Amino acid sequence: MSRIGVFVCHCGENIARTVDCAKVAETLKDHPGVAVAEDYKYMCSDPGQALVKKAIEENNLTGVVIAACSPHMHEKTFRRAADQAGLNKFMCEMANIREHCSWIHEDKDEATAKAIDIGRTIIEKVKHNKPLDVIKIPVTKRAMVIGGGIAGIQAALDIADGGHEVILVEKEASIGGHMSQLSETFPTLDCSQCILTPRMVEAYQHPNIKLHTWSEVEKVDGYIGNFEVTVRKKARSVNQDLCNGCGDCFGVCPSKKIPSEFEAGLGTRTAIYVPFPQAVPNQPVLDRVNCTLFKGRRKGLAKDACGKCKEACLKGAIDYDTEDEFVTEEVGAIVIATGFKLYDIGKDQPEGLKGYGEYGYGEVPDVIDGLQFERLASASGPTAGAILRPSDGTEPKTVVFVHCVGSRDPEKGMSYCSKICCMYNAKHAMLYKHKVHDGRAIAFYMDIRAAGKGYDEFSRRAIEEDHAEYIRGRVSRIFRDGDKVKVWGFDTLSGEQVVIDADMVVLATAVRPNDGVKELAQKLSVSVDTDGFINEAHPKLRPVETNTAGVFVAGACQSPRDIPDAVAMASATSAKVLGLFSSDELEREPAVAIVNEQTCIGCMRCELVCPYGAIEQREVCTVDGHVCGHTAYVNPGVCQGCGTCQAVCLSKSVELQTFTDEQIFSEINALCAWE
Amino acid sequence: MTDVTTAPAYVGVEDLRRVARELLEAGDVRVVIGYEDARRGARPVFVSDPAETDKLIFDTRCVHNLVTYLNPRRDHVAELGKIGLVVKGCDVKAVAGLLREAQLSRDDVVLIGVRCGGVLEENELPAALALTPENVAPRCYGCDNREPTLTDHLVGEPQPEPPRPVMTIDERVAALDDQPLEERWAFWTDQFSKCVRCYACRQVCPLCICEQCIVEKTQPQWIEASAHPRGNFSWNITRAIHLAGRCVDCGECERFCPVGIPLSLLNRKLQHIVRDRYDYTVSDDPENAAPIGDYRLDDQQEFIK
Amino acid sequence: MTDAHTDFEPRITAFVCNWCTYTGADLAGTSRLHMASNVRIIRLPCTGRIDPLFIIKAFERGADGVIVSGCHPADCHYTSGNYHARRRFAVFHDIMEFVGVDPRRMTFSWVSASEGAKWKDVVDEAVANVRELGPYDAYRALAPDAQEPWPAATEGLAPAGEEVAS
Amino acid sequence: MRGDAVTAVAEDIAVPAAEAAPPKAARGVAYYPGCSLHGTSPEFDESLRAVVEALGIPVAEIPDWNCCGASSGHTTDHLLGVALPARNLALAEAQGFDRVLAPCAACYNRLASARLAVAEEDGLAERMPEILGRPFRNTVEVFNAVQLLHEHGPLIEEKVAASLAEPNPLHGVKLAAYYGCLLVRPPEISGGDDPEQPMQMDDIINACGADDVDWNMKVECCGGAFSVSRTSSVVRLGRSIIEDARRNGAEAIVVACPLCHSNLDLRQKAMTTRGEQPLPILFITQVVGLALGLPAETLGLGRHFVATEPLIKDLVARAAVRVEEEKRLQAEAEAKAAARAAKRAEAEKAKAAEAGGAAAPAGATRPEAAPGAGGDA
Amino acid sequence: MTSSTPNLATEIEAATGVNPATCYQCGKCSAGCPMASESDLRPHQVMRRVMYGSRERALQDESIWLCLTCETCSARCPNGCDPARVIDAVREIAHEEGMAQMPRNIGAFHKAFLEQIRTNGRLHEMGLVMDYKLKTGDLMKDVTNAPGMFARGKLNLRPDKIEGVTEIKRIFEQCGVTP
Repeated sequence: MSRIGVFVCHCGENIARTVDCAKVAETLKDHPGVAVAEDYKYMCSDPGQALVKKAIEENNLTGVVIAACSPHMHEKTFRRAADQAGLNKFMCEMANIREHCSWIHEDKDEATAKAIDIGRTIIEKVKHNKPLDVIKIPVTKRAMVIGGGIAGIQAALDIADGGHEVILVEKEASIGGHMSQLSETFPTLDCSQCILTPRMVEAYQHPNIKLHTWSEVEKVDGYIGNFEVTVRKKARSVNQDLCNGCGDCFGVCPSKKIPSEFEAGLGTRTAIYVPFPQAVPNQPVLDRVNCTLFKGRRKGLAKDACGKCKEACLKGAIDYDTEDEFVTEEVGAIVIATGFKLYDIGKDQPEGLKGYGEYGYGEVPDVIDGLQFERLASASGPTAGAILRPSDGTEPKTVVFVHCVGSRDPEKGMSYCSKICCMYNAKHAMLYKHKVHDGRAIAFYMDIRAAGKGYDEFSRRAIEEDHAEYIRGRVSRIFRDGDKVKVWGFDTLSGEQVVIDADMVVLATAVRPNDGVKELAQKLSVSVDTDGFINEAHPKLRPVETNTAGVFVAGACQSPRDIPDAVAMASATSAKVLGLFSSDELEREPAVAIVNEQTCIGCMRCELVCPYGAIEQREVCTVDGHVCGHTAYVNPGVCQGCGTCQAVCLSKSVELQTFTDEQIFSEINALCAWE
Repeated sequence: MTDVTTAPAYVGVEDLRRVARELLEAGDVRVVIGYEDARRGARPVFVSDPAETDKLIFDTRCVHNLVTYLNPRRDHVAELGKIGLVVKGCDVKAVAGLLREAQLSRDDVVLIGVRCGGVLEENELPAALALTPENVAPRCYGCDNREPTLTDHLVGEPQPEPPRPVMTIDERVAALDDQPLEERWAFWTDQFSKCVRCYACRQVCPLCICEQCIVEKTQPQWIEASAHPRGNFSWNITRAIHLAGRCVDCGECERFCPVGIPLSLLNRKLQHIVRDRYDYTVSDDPENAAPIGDYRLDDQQEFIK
Repeated sequence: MTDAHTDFEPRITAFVCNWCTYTGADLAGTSRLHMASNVRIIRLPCTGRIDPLFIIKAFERGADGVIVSGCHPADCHYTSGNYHARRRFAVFHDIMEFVGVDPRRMTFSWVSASEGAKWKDVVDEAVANVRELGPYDAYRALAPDAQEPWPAATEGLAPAGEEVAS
Repeated sequence: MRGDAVTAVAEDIAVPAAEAAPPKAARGVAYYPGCSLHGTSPEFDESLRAVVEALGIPVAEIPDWNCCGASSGHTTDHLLGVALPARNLALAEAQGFDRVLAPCAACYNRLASARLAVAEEDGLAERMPEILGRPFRNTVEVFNAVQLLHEHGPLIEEKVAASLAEPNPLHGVKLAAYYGCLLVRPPEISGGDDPEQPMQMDDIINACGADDVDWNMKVECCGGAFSVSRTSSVVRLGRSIIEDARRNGAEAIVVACPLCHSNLDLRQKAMTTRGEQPLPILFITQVVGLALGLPAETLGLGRHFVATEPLIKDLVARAAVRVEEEKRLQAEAEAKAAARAAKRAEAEKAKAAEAGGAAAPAGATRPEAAPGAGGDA
Repeated sequence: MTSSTPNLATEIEAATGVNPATCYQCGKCSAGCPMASESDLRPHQVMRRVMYGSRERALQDESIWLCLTCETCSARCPNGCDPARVIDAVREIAHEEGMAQMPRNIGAFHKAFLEQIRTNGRLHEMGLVMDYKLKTGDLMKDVTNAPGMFARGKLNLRPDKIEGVTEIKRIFEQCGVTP
């Protein structure tokens, strides 16, 4: 027979005013299974807790009910007390007679009666509580960072400096991301590469950082503290152990006219190449799609059509026959930092988006996007920093900058603000004016969103000091007119139509999540929002966590971010990761579901409803070891204890600890003691 | 019912026997489960000897849903070895159900589909009768699977639509719906009070797949086991809900109910509920996930404050 | 009709989720919102945990009405528990109505942690509805005997008690 | 070929299905000419009828059709703007047609918009029969001349290729397709074509052997609605269109809208500065007609204010020249071939002449090399 | 600035299903409006007036009658507010409430046009032009074209009247339109 102690708290007058606590204690004393029942003024005070502990020890209670405030208030307090008195803390429950009773009723008799019911209910529950141990999960103290842009690099560095190994996975040939393409950065106009390159090198040389470039995440298994990630290292055709980055290979490569991704199509590269001079690692990859040799092989030529790079390589580092390899990394935490790409106004669009026919679907020469302008302005760019328009290489004397192209345009499928465009447009206008003094920089904007330290001052400077002409209004049409680009706009402030014969137009196209993020999200079972950005666990209080424990998010893959934001987020994720790594084991409340393999028939309904993918099918073997069926299995590391599985289980073969059927059943039963 | 004529012999029964024989001879299956003609009517038969395949028949008396023999609760049947099973269009949906819920793997069974134009309400008749509005099994009306899908072999001629029964199940459900709440309560509690808790409904159901039924779970005992109105109510409601979006409407539960509780009305009502709310109808497609265990962000919630 | 049962005090069992409605009820308390005292709350982690059997059992044990309440869609602490619950409740609600249970005895609601006031309204409205409908004698009449079910409960519970001790 | 398939049923159409509810399906398409085609733009009507006949597409005019109200109808009253066109849809419906051909872009726009409105705005569908005083189920699809011809693009190409009796005058002429507003806006009625950069007319032009012009004013408004009441605006807007077309090398502008046509044709004098060569404005149907080799008068080409004769004469002349050129090239080729043959013969002789018949391989190959060289010449 | 009267916006929304509040005044409509240079209220400004401006100034403005209904504004609106439809509605209300300030010519044209339809069921350009000239009084306008059009068979002397004119009259009554 269970021996339960009931402790009724007056909470000063808070409860006692409307509930006759003494009577409650008295009545409950007679309830079957109750050994002691006492009331006290402040149960949560030290003497109050002492009283509880004493009672536990003296009567060796099997369970404790604290009739007081909400469990959200003091459950922890009293469970600790019980624990200290040698009673398993999960044998202690709160009966909420304050928030749910004394505070919401006036009539003392009614309130007292109700308090007694509540007490009974919880007593009956506690009778079926079981001593439980907190779940301990071992933690693999290695982290993986997916994406080697500024956010990824920052996260990796912070974690590595914290003394833990980091695997940094980058799908391109070099880390650095979009920031390495930028010329200067707002609001300080300092050179992007000057501040980024050292970080790239630091990451490369850091003893705790292992770099996988030209690689992608293939498969993710496991759960917080115990992930197993399979990484696909795409065939590079270059042996990284041998290559010394001398560059002889791309010197001799015959196919030189391949549009360079790094130069946003404004420059060219060879088939075997490093994306840019400061690339990290400074080792080339062979682009098999454009390589003459591989084109030949695809055509099925008997003899290889080329081989110049291999001949040129004195280190013998080039091997045309390498294939994708797969490495498996065991990590305890994962940071997603896959960054962004720019929306393209072309005709062909993914599901749900539309292109800009009125702006010529990107087919009008000399209409470029922001990244392309960055390359034009960059000293290391195709024009060595001279602003020359792509069509004829002349210096444009009138440049129009258009804000919100795609952004804030629900009709095109993007209703959100891309956040960074106002600032980089201002920057572009300035850079242009600094380089072309007699030129006109005209910006069409809807609103100037310059919230941030020094941001508004910066955009004002573009107008006041560099005399960029800011016109408030969206542009209706952009089309080629002879060697000019016609722009039809409207100045909503002066109320006049504006038609401009521009030499070049720069579109601030929307920031979109990078390709493949949806697939990656599925692999990590994190969710994405309607625009395809990674969802954070809570928009305010858990901004860098995801709804999968142990997976964090940093930078523009979560929503449009500028560099400071991305870096701040990255450091935040590393704080989370280091926190997670600070102990060898994770402790979790044992509020997890457990499958009864005797009765489970493996219909896997539970698997369908589990929000966390915590449930998997397990084979059941006979004694002699041959498979005789299958049942569901709940991974206690992943289960969060919602109990949805139990509600859909037809044979009640899964049981949620701390909210078992028996507990609830007896609560319901207890409630019919109403008079 | 005097003017009721006997049904013309089922064209294709020879194919049925041939297929069964070949399967057994080739050793593709160890046993074929089909129907035979017993003195009192048609009944299920297990044939393991190729020579005996001539026993096999198919006609309007073959009302049984033989898929119930594939139910995991009957693993002794599985132990006989690979099974060849004679299935009607409606039965096939039960197979799909078992596949859907991972209770069966498709290669455990060879399905011999029979084209079916509806069956009688009653199987215990000396001869197969032609279907009439009076004698047709109401569930056959509006059958959408007279050409069984999912099968390995298909025999018989394309069949005509079954006649419209005197009163369709939908009409009966509608009639109940039109009654005031109190009368519905009276009707059902009265019906349930007849229940003797023999659980025949559960035993014959091809989709009651639990090894330990909730009603046999004692800690806690959610459903009172003794046969009194309160326990009966909770049992019958629970049984029905457990089949929501799963019931294939084979009518076996009602046919086997010794006290004649109109369980098909409950089942049909649930079919309407999932159809109207979630646009879901139980089908012969094993991939077509059941509505419970699935959700849409914009599911109706007019009943929620 | 309305005052037909003024003397009668309904018994209402509420099944609520721990994160939204239970906390919302806490808020009602901290805001001292006075409400009817007829409701007894049973705390569950999530509406997803709630099995129709709970409701049936509550009626069996003499409840005149039930309340089921959890997080609003999209607010679920467990992201989708309430969506699954919503479907189960819908089916249950409809079939119970079909067999003649007055839906006004079953209140389903979404009450968030910030909706203390809404919780009060839900409670008061449910109590008013059930009071108007009167005691659920129809259901109690199903009981094997007229006796107060409490002893039945204890004896049902005793063995469990042993188990804990052992 | 779909075209032929439809011709086969051409006679069924002769007797339109009697008005009855429910109407039994009629085959082919109902034809809604609209006021302009009966009034200011008969050439559109003429050329259309000529072309559909040549292509073997059966069309039957809706008996007793009424004006669709464009554009005063809907600018004054939304309901009226829906009801007037709806009556015509109802008539076609009663005839058992499921498609109505409305060549005039304005009519098309009104009919299509009406269909859309009735389908989408609540209550309208119920009210319509009451307003019209006749049954209306909104079952008839609306499409325009461009969509019709675009559907039959392959057929047109085929026929153009086939009619090699006299050379296709359109070969290589640069035509600017002008869509204006009504064919592409609102986008819901643009019939699958891109509302900002439509191509259907361009495709048809190319199918006719002519070259479409890539220009900027395809979908800008010409001021149609104000052609009578506010000519100043019309002239301003029309000028920019004509100028852009000319700047991009167009020899004529192709339209599918009588309003656009009368604006750009009738008022072009006011739009162009003296001395400038005026740009003929052709209906798309006329273009197709020309390609199919139909006589100019059947296509009503004489009815324009900007004379089309000069262009046509010029085209015919160019075609003739082209033919001559082709002939000459062919002759040359033949001549060369003959020359080569002769050379080879000589070589043979030479070889024969050489005693010791062992032919030097080099000698053998040399004549082979010759044609290549000849080709380069 | 006169006191704002939101009820015009609600009226419009009721009539068109378009919520004028969705207009975020980006001006893209006006940037492409072919008549913007001739009218003093541009599409986005009409939207603005509908939202906040004085009802009178919205309804009594001439600009709404200068709309060509070319729908460029609606086709390019990034936020899907359909200014063209709103302007249609504003005109309608202006008309009903007798506030319409349409330029004489345009008014006359519409009037003449609708009369043509109401009496013949179809448009008779000759009649239309005559009627229009009488209404506007500028008899000389376009006369230069008339002979040319006549010669090219573009002007019919007799109107072709349809049999269903009674139906058409009914439609006009049903819609409560009297030209």
